[in-house]
Amino acid sequence: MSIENKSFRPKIVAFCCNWCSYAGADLAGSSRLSYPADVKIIRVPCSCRVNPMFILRAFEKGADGVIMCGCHPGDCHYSTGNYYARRRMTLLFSMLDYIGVENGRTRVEWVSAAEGVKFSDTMNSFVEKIHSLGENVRLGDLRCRN
Amino acid sequence: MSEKKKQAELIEEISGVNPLKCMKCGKCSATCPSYNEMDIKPHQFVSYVINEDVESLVNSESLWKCLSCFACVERCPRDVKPGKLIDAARQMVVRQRGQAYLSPDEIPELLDPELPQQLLVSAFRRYRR
Amino acid sequence: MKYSYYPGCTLRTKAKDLDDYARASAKALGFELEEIEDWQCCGGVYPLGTDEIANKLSCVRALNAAKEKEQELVTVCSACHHVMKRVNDDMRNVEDIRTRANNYMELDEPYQGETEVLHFLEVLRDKVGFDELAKKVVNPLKGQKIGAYYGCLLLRPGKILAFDNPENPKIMEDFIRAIGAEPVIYPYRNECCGGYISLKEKDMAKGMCDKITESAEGFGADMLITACPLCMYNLNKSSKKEIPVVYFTELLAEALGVKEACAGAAGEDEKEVQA
Amino acid sequence: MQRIGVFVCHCGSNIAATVDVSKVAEMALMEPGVVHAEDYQYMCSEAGQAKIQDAIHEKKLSGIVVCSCSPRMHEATFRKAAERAGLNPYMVEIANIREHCSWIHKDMEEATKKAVILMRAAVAKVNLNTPLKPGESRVTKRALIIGGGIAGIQTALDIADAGYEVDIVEKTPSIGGRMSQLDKTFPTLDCSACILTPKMVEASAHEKIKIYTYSEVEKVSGFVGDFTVDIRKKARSVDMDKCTGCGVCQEKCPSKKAPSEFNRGLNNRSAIYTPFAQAIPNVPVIDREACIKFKTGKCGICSKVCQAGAIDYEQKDEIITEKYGAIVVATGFDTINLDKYDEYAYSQSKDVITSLELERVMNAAGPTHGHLERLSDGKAPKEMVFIQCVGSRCSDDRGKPYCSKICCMYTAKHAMLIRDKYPDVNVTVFYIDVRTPGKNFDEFYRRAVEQYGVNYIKGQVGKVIPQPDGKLLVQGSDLLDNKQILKEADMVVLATAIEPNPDVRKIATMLTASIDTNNFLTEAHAKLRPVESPTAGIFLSGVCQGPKDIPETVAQAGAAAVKAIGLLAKDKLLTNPCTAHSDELLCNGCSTCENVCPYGAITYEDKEVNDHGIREVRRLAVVNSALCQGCGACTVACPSGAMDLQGFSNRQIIAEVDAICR
Repeated sequence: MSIENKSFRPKIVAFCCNWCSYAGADLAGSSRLSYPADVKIIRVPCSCRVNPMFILRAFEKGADGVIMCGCHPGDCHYSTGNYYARRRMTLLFSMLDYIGVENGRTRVEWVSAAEGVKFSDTMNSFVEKIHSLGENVRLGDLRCRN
Repeated sequence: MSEKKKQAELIEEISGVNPLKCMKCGKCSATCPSYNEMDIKPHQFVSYVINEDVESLVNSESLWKCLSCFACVERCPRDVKPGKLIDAARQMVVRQRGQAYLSPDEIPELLDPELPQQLLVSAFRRYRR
Repeated sequence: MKYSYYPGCTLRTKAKDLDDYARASAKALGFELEEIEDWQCCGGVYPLGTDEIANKLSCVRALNAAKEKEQELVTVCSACHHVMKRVNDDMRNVEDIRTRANNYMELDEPYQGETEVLHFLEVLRDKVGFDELAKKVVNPLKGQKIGAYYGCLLLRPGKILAFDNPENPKIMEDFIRAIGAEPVIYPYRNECCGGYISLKEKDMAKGMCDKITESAEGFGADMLITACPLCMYNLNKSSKKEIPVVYFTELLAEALGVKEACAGAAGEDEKEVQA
Repeated sequence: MQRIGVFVCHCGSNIAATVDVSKVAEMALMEPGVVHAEDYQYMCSEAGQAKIQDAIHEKKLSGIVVCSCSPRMHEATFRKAAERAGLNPYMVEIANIREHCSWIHKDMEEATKKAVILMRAAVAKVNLNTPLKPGESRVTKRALIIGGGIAGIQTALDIADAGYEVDIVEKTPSIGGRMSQLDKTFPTLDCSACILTPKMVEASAHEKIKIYTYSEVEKVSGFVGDFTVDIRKKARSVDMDKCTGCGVCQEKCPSKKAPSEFNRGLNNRSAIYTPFAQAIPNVPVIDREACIKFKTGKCGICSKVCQAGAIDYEQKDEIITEKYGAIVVATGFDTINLDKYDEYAYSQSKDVITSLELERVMNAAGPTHGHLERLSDGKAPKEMVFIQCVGSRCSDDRGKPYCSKICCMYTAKHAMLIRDKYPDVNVTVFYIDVRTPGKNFDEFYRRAVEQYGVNYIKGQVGKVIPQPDGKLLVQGSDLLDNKQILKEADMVVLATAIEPNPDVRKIATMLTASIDTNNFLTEAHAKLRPVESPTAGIFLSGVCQGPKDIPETVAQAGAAAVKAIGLLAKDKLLTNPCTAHSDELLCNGCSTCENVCPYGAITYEDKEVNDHGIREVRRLAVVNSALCQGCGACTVACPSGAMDLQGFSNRQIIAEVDAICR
């Protein structure tokens, strides 16, 4: 699908765990699998390091979407980290939805170090989704806007 | 851009084929049931497009011998689709006014009582605009 | 179960029995084929050029009609099935064609390939089930050695038609087993009969059909079945061999015990047409 | 306030072609704390590193940001460079503007903008970095080899010869792998078993090597130097200690209908079996799926005939847990499934076989006792056709996009051996290209043509057509003659593409080792670290990393051994200092963090604190940094915000978020 509203460039923060998804993103890069430049990756040791506070902060500062990627359930480098992350995010996302940050703006995806294609596909579809939702106005602190 | 290059690009556009994907294995020619009737052989189609010699291609007998049976497309290991390339060349011919391989005048003598409609429609669509 | 049904032009005329037997068998098997209103000819061959839209619209119309009735679309003729399935794939997956076709069509709601296109054989395999079919056979064709002739249109391109393994299909063989006969597997069953080439290059088509019938006979087939009127024409016309070629629906009707009834009806219809 | 230097790498044109590097450097100077910024061709080169070191000295830098490739690639390089210039290595951060930017974007303006933002995030983070000091961890001086083929055996022997303990885990009942199935090897035509069997014996007799056959790796935890691995020893139903390997049980077993894996299913074996005569260990296993005793409860013949009383129907899978310092993956390959290539009639005709099947046919211990004959009717063939590149070099979704590398040579070998042994058999090879880069390889192929009269035809085959009389008609191209040819053949041999063992994906996941889209394990660097996985402590041996012939496999196996030895030779490794720590003044001793820690690294102590003048004894969380692996689970679980992670602190990550959303 082509992106119709070219002028809207969303801000998208992607938290990637060091062991799987960050390596998956590297593989997407070395395989030259493109996805929009709107996605910026922050490396964390594990998906369980992602504090809900970071996600709220991102929306406060004007992010239009936040995606968190980790190792597949059962494959966590630290055994169980992604299970905690999954439960935390389920709660957080439903709360965010309740206060008006639609579920489409937040996503959890499991991407292994071998899944460069999945990483790029995920990012492409996420950006597309954010495009369909448009700019995020809820939670944004107007004082943060340039 | 030269006329020759334009024509080659037109063929690539109509067919949606990237001739550079071909690795010259010859599996298309090994597969083609019309091979012996063709003057330019299926594996050569891509070279004619790459060498921008569309003129030879559109004047070739092969255009009218291809069955669109898709055996070459199915078996091509590089996803090149030589059958689509030859169809694009055929399209370039029949889309020009008066350039058809089948004229209404010659139809009556080709008919017989068993002949299914399907044959006429199919031939019309492949041979005429 | 009701399906939208697209017979196609040859099944209205030269291949009337292919159609009649299909309808009668469907009835006997407990599903209904509802003919789409005002359908138009599919064109016989799929327009390969990426820039061709107008030639695909008759199919889009039929596909959309099925969508509006929320039915799957059933075809019998191999050529119609081929064209219909590929146009539907375009509407599903090729954005440019989808947009432009919808611009022409001006439908209430754009058509995006929602309809499932099923060949009659696929209905037998996936909906009825060959085991079920076998149970409903009243007149098993015991002892007959039948070769399935697939041709190209049902099988290729394999990714889009998704009908069966394009190099080693088995749906027709399973069908032959279900109606009580013995399938004969021969290597030329998925090679081209010559298709539309037989209009002008009769010898070429003949040569191809000779290979097919020779191979089938060599492996012991007494009869060939096909789903395509053009394949049948070519095989009958061009071959020097004596092997009979029949539509698969005829054998189905025979096995289900409804052949006699519709043979009469077919005869009457033909009279009407002639009158 | 930090004094930060920003260094932007061109990476030749890898970055500079899509990112305006000087613009990134220019923009960096506007960031708070940045006192120095420059761009350079190759930051990772010695000259590049010198630039960083010079700047540290001259500009008295306290923090470094390198905008370059992935930190998985060169973070360690730059940290070491900084350390040599007297800066704490953890004051270095990497902005990944290659894998995450220049390689995936085409538009220069867009990519440059993104690179600037990634640089800003790194600068924001480094502003909050603090010097960290790594701890130490011990190295378990034992290696694990996964896979007991020639690659695994060679690696094991080399490591063991250096004096370290090695365990081999092999899935099948015997070590030996693919090489044990081969008849002769190119380009010298020596008998495969004759050169492999001594190695197998050497490995099994080596005092430092322990072999677990019929076993699989079940679970891997830990990290470089200190892996803990669960190995499942599948129930063999035969007591390894009691069995004498006499073979009577196999002779007497009444169930003889199971397809022989070793002979590629071309003949059958008994339910109790050793895969081949020279199997190591020479102890059979009972295939419970095929065994009558296991299926019906009746039979028990093997138990009756076993003089040693070794048969044990009650045996259960056993899981043992072992510790290793290094792990070598040597899982090898298989040929691809030919279901999608039915135009070659592989499933339709018994006389169409793969090259690996031909190896078994040609082998004296194979299903035809080494006689070249058609598998359909046992007749000797007169015309043989070989088809090359079946499933290799395919960009459609049927085959593999890569060249399988070994097929040209083994096809020449087969053609030559057949012409030598059966001079009346005509051999034709359909090829696309003949690829023979290797010592004495092209000479070998030319010998097949010139000396043995093998007929090479340039062109692929379109279809193999079985004929009613049992012959095969091969319809192919002769591109040089510009002809379509129909060739009658008695047998057709397909040079089938090879692919990594299907289990490798599961194993890679357990090891968190990267794997590519073709399921080959990824090396840490394609050129310079070809036998190491990017995951520390994991090494690659043999075809699991890419297609290879035997000499290359053995060479790589040795290289992997050397790398593993290099690790095992160390007594201690520096540990990751990015561990959790608790702020005593914020901790309320609630135990939440203890519950989520997978390593048991958190304990509680009663400790006196001075909270703004109030002195009291409180129950406080204490992190054992030797056990903490730095996942950060506790930091998020902590309700009072006392727990934080060094190197990835809350403030640092928030600073990155802010920089990205700015």
